Amino acid sequence: MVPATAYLALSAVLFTLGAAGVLVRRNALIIFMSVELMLNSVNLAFVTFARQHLSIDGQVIVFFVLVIAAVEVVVGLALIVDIFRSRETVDIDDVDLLRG
Amino acid sequence: MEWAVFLPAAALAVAGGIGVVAARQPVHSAIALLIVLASLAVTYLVLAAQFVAVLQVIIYAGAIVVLFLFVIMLLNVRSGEGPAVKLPRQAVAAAAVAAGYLAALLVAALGAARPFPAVPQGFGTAQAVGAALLAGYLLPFELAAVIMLVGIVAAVLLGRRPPAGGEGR
Amino acid sequence: MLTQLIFLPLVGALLVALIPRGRPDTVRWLGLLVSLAAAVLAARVVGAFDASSGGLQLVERAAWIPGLGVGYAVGVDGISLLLVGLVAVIFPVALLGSWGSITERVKAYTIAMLGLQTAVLGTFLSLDLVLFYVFWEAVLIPMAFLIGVWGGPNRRYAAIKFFLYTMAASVLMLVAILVLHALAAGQLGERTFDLQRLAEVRLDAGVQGWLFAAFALAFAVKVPVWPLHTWLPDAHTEAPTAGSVILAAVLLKMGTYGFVRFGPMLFPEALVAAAPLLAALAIVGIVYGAAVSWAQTDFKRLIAFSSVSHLGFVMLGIAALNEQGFQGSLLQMVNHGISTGALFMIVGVLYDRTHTRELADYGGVAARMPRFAALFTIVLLSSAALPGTNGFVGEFLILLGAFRVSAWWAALGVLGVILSAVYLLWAYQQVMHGPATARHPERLTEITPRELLAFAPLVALIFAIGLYPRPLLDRSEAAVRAALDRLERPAQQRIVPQAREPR
Amino acid sequence: MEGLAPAGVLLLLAWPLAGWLANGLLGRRLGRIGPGLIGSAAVAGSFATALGLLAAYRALGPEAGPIPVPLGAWFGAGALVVDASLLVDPLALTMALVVSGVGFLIHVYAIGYMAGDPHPARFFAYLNLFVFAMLLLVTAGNLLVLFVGWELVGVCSYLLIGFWFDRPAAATAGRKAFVTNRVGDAAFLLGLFLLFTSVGSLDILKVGEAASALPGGVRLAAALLLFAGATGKSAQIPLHVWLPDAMEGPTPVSALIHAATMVTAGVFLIARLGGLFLATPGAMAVVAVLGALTAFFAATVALRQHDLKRVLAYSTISQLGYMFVAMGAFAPAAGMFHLVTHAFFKALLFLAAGSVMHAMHDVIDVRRLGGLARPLRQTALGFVVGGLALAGVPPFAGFFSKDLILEHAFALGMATGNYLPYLLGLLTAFVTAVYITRAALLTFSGRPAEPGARPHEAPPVMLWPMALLAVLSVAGGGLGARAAGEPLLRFLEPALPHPDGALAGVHAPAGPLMVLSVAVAAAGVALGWTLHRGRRDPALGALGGVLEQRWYIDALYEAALLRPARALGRWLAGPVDLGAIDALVNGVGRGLARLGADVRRWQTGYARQYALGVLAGTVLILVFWMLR
Repeated sequence: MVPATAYLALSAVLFTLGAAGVLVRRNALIIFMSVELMLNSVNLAFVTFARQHLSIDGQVIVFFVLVIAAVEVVVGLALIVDIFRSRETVDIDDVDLLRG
Repeated sequence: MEWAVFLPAAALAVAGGIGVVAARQPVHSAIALLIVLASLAVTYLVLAAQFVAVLQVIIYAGAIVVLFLFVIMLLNVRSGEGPAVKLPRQAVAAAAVAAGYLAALLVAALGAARPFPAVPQGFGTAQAVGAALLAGYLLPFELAAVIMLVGIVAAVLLGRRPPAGGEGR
Repeated sequence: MLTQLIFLPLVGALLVALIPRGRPDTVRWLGLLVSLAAAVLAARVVGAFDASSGGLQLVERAAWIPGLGVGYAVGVDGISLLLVGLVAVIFPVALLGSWGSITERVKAYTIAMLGLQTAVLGTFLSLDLVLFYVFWEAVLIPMAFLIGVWGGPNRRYAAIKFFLYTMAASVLMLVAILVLHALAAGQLGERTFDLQRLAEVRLDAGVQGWLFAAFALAFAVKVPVWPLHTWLPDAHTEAPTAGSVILAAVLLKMGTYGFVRFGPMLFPEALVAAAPLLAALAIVGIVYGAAVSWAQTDFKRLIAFSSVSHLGFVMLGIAALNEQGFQGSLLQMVNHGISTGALFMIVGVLYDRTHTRELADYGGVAARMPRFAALFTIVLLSSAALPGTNGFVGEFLILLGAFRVSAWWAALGVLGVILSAVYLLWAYQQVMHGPATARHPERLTEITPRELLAFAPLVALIFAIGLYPRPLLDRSEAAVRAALDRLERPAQQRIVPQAREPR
Repeated sequence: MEGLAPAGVLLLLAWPLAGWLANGLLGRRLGRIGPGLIGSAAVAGSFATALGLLAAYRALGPEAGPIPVPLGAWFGAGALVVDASLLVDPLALTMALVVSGVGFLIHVYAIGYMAGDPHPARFFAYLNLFVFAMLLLVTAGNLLVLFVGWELVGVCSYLLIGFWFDRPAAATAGRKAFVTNRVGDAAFLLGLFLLFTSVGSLDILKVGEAASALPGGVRLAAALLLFAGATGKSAQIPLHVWLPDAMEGPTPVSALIHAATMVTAGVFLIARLGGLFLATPGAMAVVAVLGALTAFFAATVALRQHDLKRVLAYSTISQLGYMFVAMGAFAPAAGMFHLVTHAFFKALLFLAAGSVMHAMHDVIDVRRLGGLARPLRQTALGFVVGGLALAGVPPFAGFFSKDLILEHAFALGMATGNYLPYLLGLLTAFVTAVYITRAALLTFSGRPAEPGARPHEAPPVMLWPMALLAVLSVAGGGLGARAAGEPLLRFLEPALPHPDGALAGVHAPAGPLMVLSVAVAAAGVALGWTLHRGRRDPALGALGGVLEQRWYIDALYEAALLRPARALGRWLAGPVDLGAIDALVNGVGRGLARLGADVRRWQTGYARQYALGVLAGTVLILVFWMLR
């Protein structure tokens, strides 16, 4: 019987990987995929807790996360395409108009 | 028995995760992401979440990753990353923070070391999830639809080519 | 009825917003009609008001945020009634006065003015501290726009300075309101921001002092009490005519109103303790404002500093803490609104014609605009508190009230009476008298009937109040007595500080 | 009378008010001559009403006493209740008659004098307003109502001095008059406060009754504060500086406001509050001495002025000083007597001077006049009559009133040992005779200084008022002469409190004193004749220079008060307000802006860096939770 700890640890590792990807990579597409990775790790945690507490709510939340993730990807990718059109780059370090 | 499924799936997932973050080409990252998603779907099955596992495959693997691939092909970018000149110490700092984060999360995970209870009949099926979704979460469910609509509108608007000569958006 | 009065201008503003683009005259007419309708409502409030009672009347209450104890509560007493009347008169006058001088973005301008009226009325009529604070701060937004959009060349500086200065000072008041709320919750056992409930809370002297200081800072900046006055000349100078009129006539009164409304009700002992300090600052303000006024070369700046001086009188009356002082201050708030409002409109008339505010650019105007000269003379004499005009009764009562406290206060305050004649006549001579040296003599055309119409109510009030001020004084008398009763009572019932346990 | 009084007094006030409104509102539609007619008719109405009131009052017999006319409460707050009330008594009636009577003559004169002015409606509107305000002042039953009139006459004075506002000198003079008066008014106000707080009312009758019961210090302070107000209005030292400059106004204004009526308001005030002043010997000593000093000082200055109207202005100041001497010598009736005769002869002098200006196209410098006796025969005659009355030559009116004052001043000396007012008064009488002789000789005798001018006598509308005033200047002495039974003094007696204590039984030797005054006046005229015969005008050496510069008092005020005050204003406006207070405010703003600029650098624009910050923060929060 695999304990909850194992699943949570897997979730933690995946989340950290995703976070590291966001922090280190500069290609906007890869950063996006890293974000997906983080979302998935969270989903895993939700499912794990749903299993532990036998509460279906955890799984319902996953559904919502999926929805949001899908929307986010659609809008985010549209943004990336837009940026690429105007700047010919997907390096987010080149996009620093908000510098104070 | 569970271990036998979990361990390979977990190993694949971690490997895929490393692949997403470390691959030079976006295409490789996308493939690696697909691996992660698939192996997570497997673990969901073990966790008595059949419906979620199915969703995972259909939506994530089927829709989202494909979308990524489309964009990658559309833009046709290589890595897009030259040498890091703007934030030279970012990688080091990120590694340190991420390590701290992982440590904290793992400590927290260890605190949850309890065995799972037995799974009742019908837990995690499409029927169960659907019933919960349309009973207790009806309003959020509908709002999710609205959000998707907004997302679609936004994507269409952003994707439109600027009218020639106009001041644009 | 009060709720209708408060929100009528806001509803009017929404209607104005619906008018299609490119019809400025429709917008102007609707704005004027709305403000006139508000004046009619205000007149009904005055009619329904019972002058014999010193308490709050026509109170309307509703739950707003019950979980936090925030309620919607409005009511009127003799103190706020006069100011409501002033607001009701000044807004139509200001809208009429700016009829031709605002030609750009008339719709937005009208909306800002009407929104401002709602905020101001709300400030004067709120009985719930949160509601009061909301209105108090809401005043800043349209006013800052009025200065920043339709103002003079340096308008952005002035608007930002006005906004930040007065808002920064008000933030501490919010903190004090919350502290008061918390203390009240302990003592009364309920969560409330209701002014009348909070007035039952007993505060020991130290806490009272701090809370009063926080309130007083917000009020003092608004008045403005010397030395917190430097936002005023800039704001006045840059604001469009109607903005200056409203600023002087109404906004400054929010500060003095705050002292009269909240001082006796919430912080009686602190007010008594602070009175000498307030009086000292008031006297400095009177003399300082007048002296600095004399040295100005910009007409609007001159009037702005004269406001500092005049408001010093109002503060002196409040600090006297007796019936003559309070009554005089209330009356003088109205008087200053009328006289200084009219003075700014006088400058507006000249500015509309020549587009300069420098005194030196004028001269001999009286010969070209005799009717205007007569008008200016009346307003000038009213501002200089000549007997028979409105200013005199107020100043007399204030100085008498001050004299009863200390002959020195009155003796120093009387300097302001002399100096006001000095700088006002000096300005008048520069502009109106002497040979015709104005820079654009051909533009100095006689005052138009519309402008004259805008002045008419003010001139009528100048004489009406000067000759027969009793209708005003009678209506505020009971409320003033009630406020003063609160000041005298705690002296006998002073809460003994809890004896410290020996350690 | 009891029933008549309110209507009568209101009618008295209503006439000029109506005239003001008619002239002020209808204005230009009245044409050139209409405003003058309306204005004169209005004042004539007042005069007739005043005569009617007088007759009705006298019909009540000597026991009539003051008749208050309450008009209801004006305003109040707490214990303060100000009643709008008027008061009819001999004092008020006398003043009302002088104001409306002399006022009427001057209005008529002004029709001719202002015939060429483009704004007659404005002029007569102001003038009528002034008459209204002055009548309100003299009939006031409450000190605050009196103060209303007091201030209002000041405003009218300001408006009329600056009537020709396109002349900077006129505008400035008007302003100076108003501001100087304001200084006195401020003291007046403080006096009112003191009276109210100690008496509890501002009703004149009540104040008069309660005054003697007040503590001495309060009485002294109140009396001195009110007297300070009087020095402003009546141009006494130290607030006399405005009156000579006020001569920039049209001459009828100078005659009416700055000679006959308004400037006597201070004297009237002391008579009105006799109950307070006479009970306060300390204040009375100040009044007497300051009055005597002013009288002497102004007379000496008049010796060396070249502007004919200025000579008369200083003469007015000097004569007002006499009136204050009378008040200070506990002889208010004598002061009022002089007030009346002075109104006659000084108005006459001014009108004659105005006639000269009219003839000489506004030339008024005596050095440029001369030889006018021939072309301006009637005017010269009028001036000489007025001059003789001023100089105190019997049997002209001024002789009787001035002599009576000197007599009382001597009695004051006998009672208190303070002979200074008497001696200065006698000396002033001498100087007065000298300067008025000089003025008359330089203007009317000898040959014209500028032969090119062709002076012509004034029209009848100007001459008739002068003629009537000349008659009054001669016959006016009968109002107070012993031989004529002192009708005015007897009439006034019930309205004025009597001096008590030491002064009551003292009687000055009237006969010898009279002889002495006559001799002094004659000597003065003789000296003046000797000095200035044939239009000679010796400069009197260094002393003459000091006199010509008005004892340097104006210059002193300019240097010691005005300039420093103005510099103070500039200093406060510049270095203090903008340089310190506002700079502090802006400094706070700039400090915050600088802080913002520093913090801004953290905002690099690199999304990854922000993300790193977010994650690091999350770690911190996690660690914090877990360690808790």
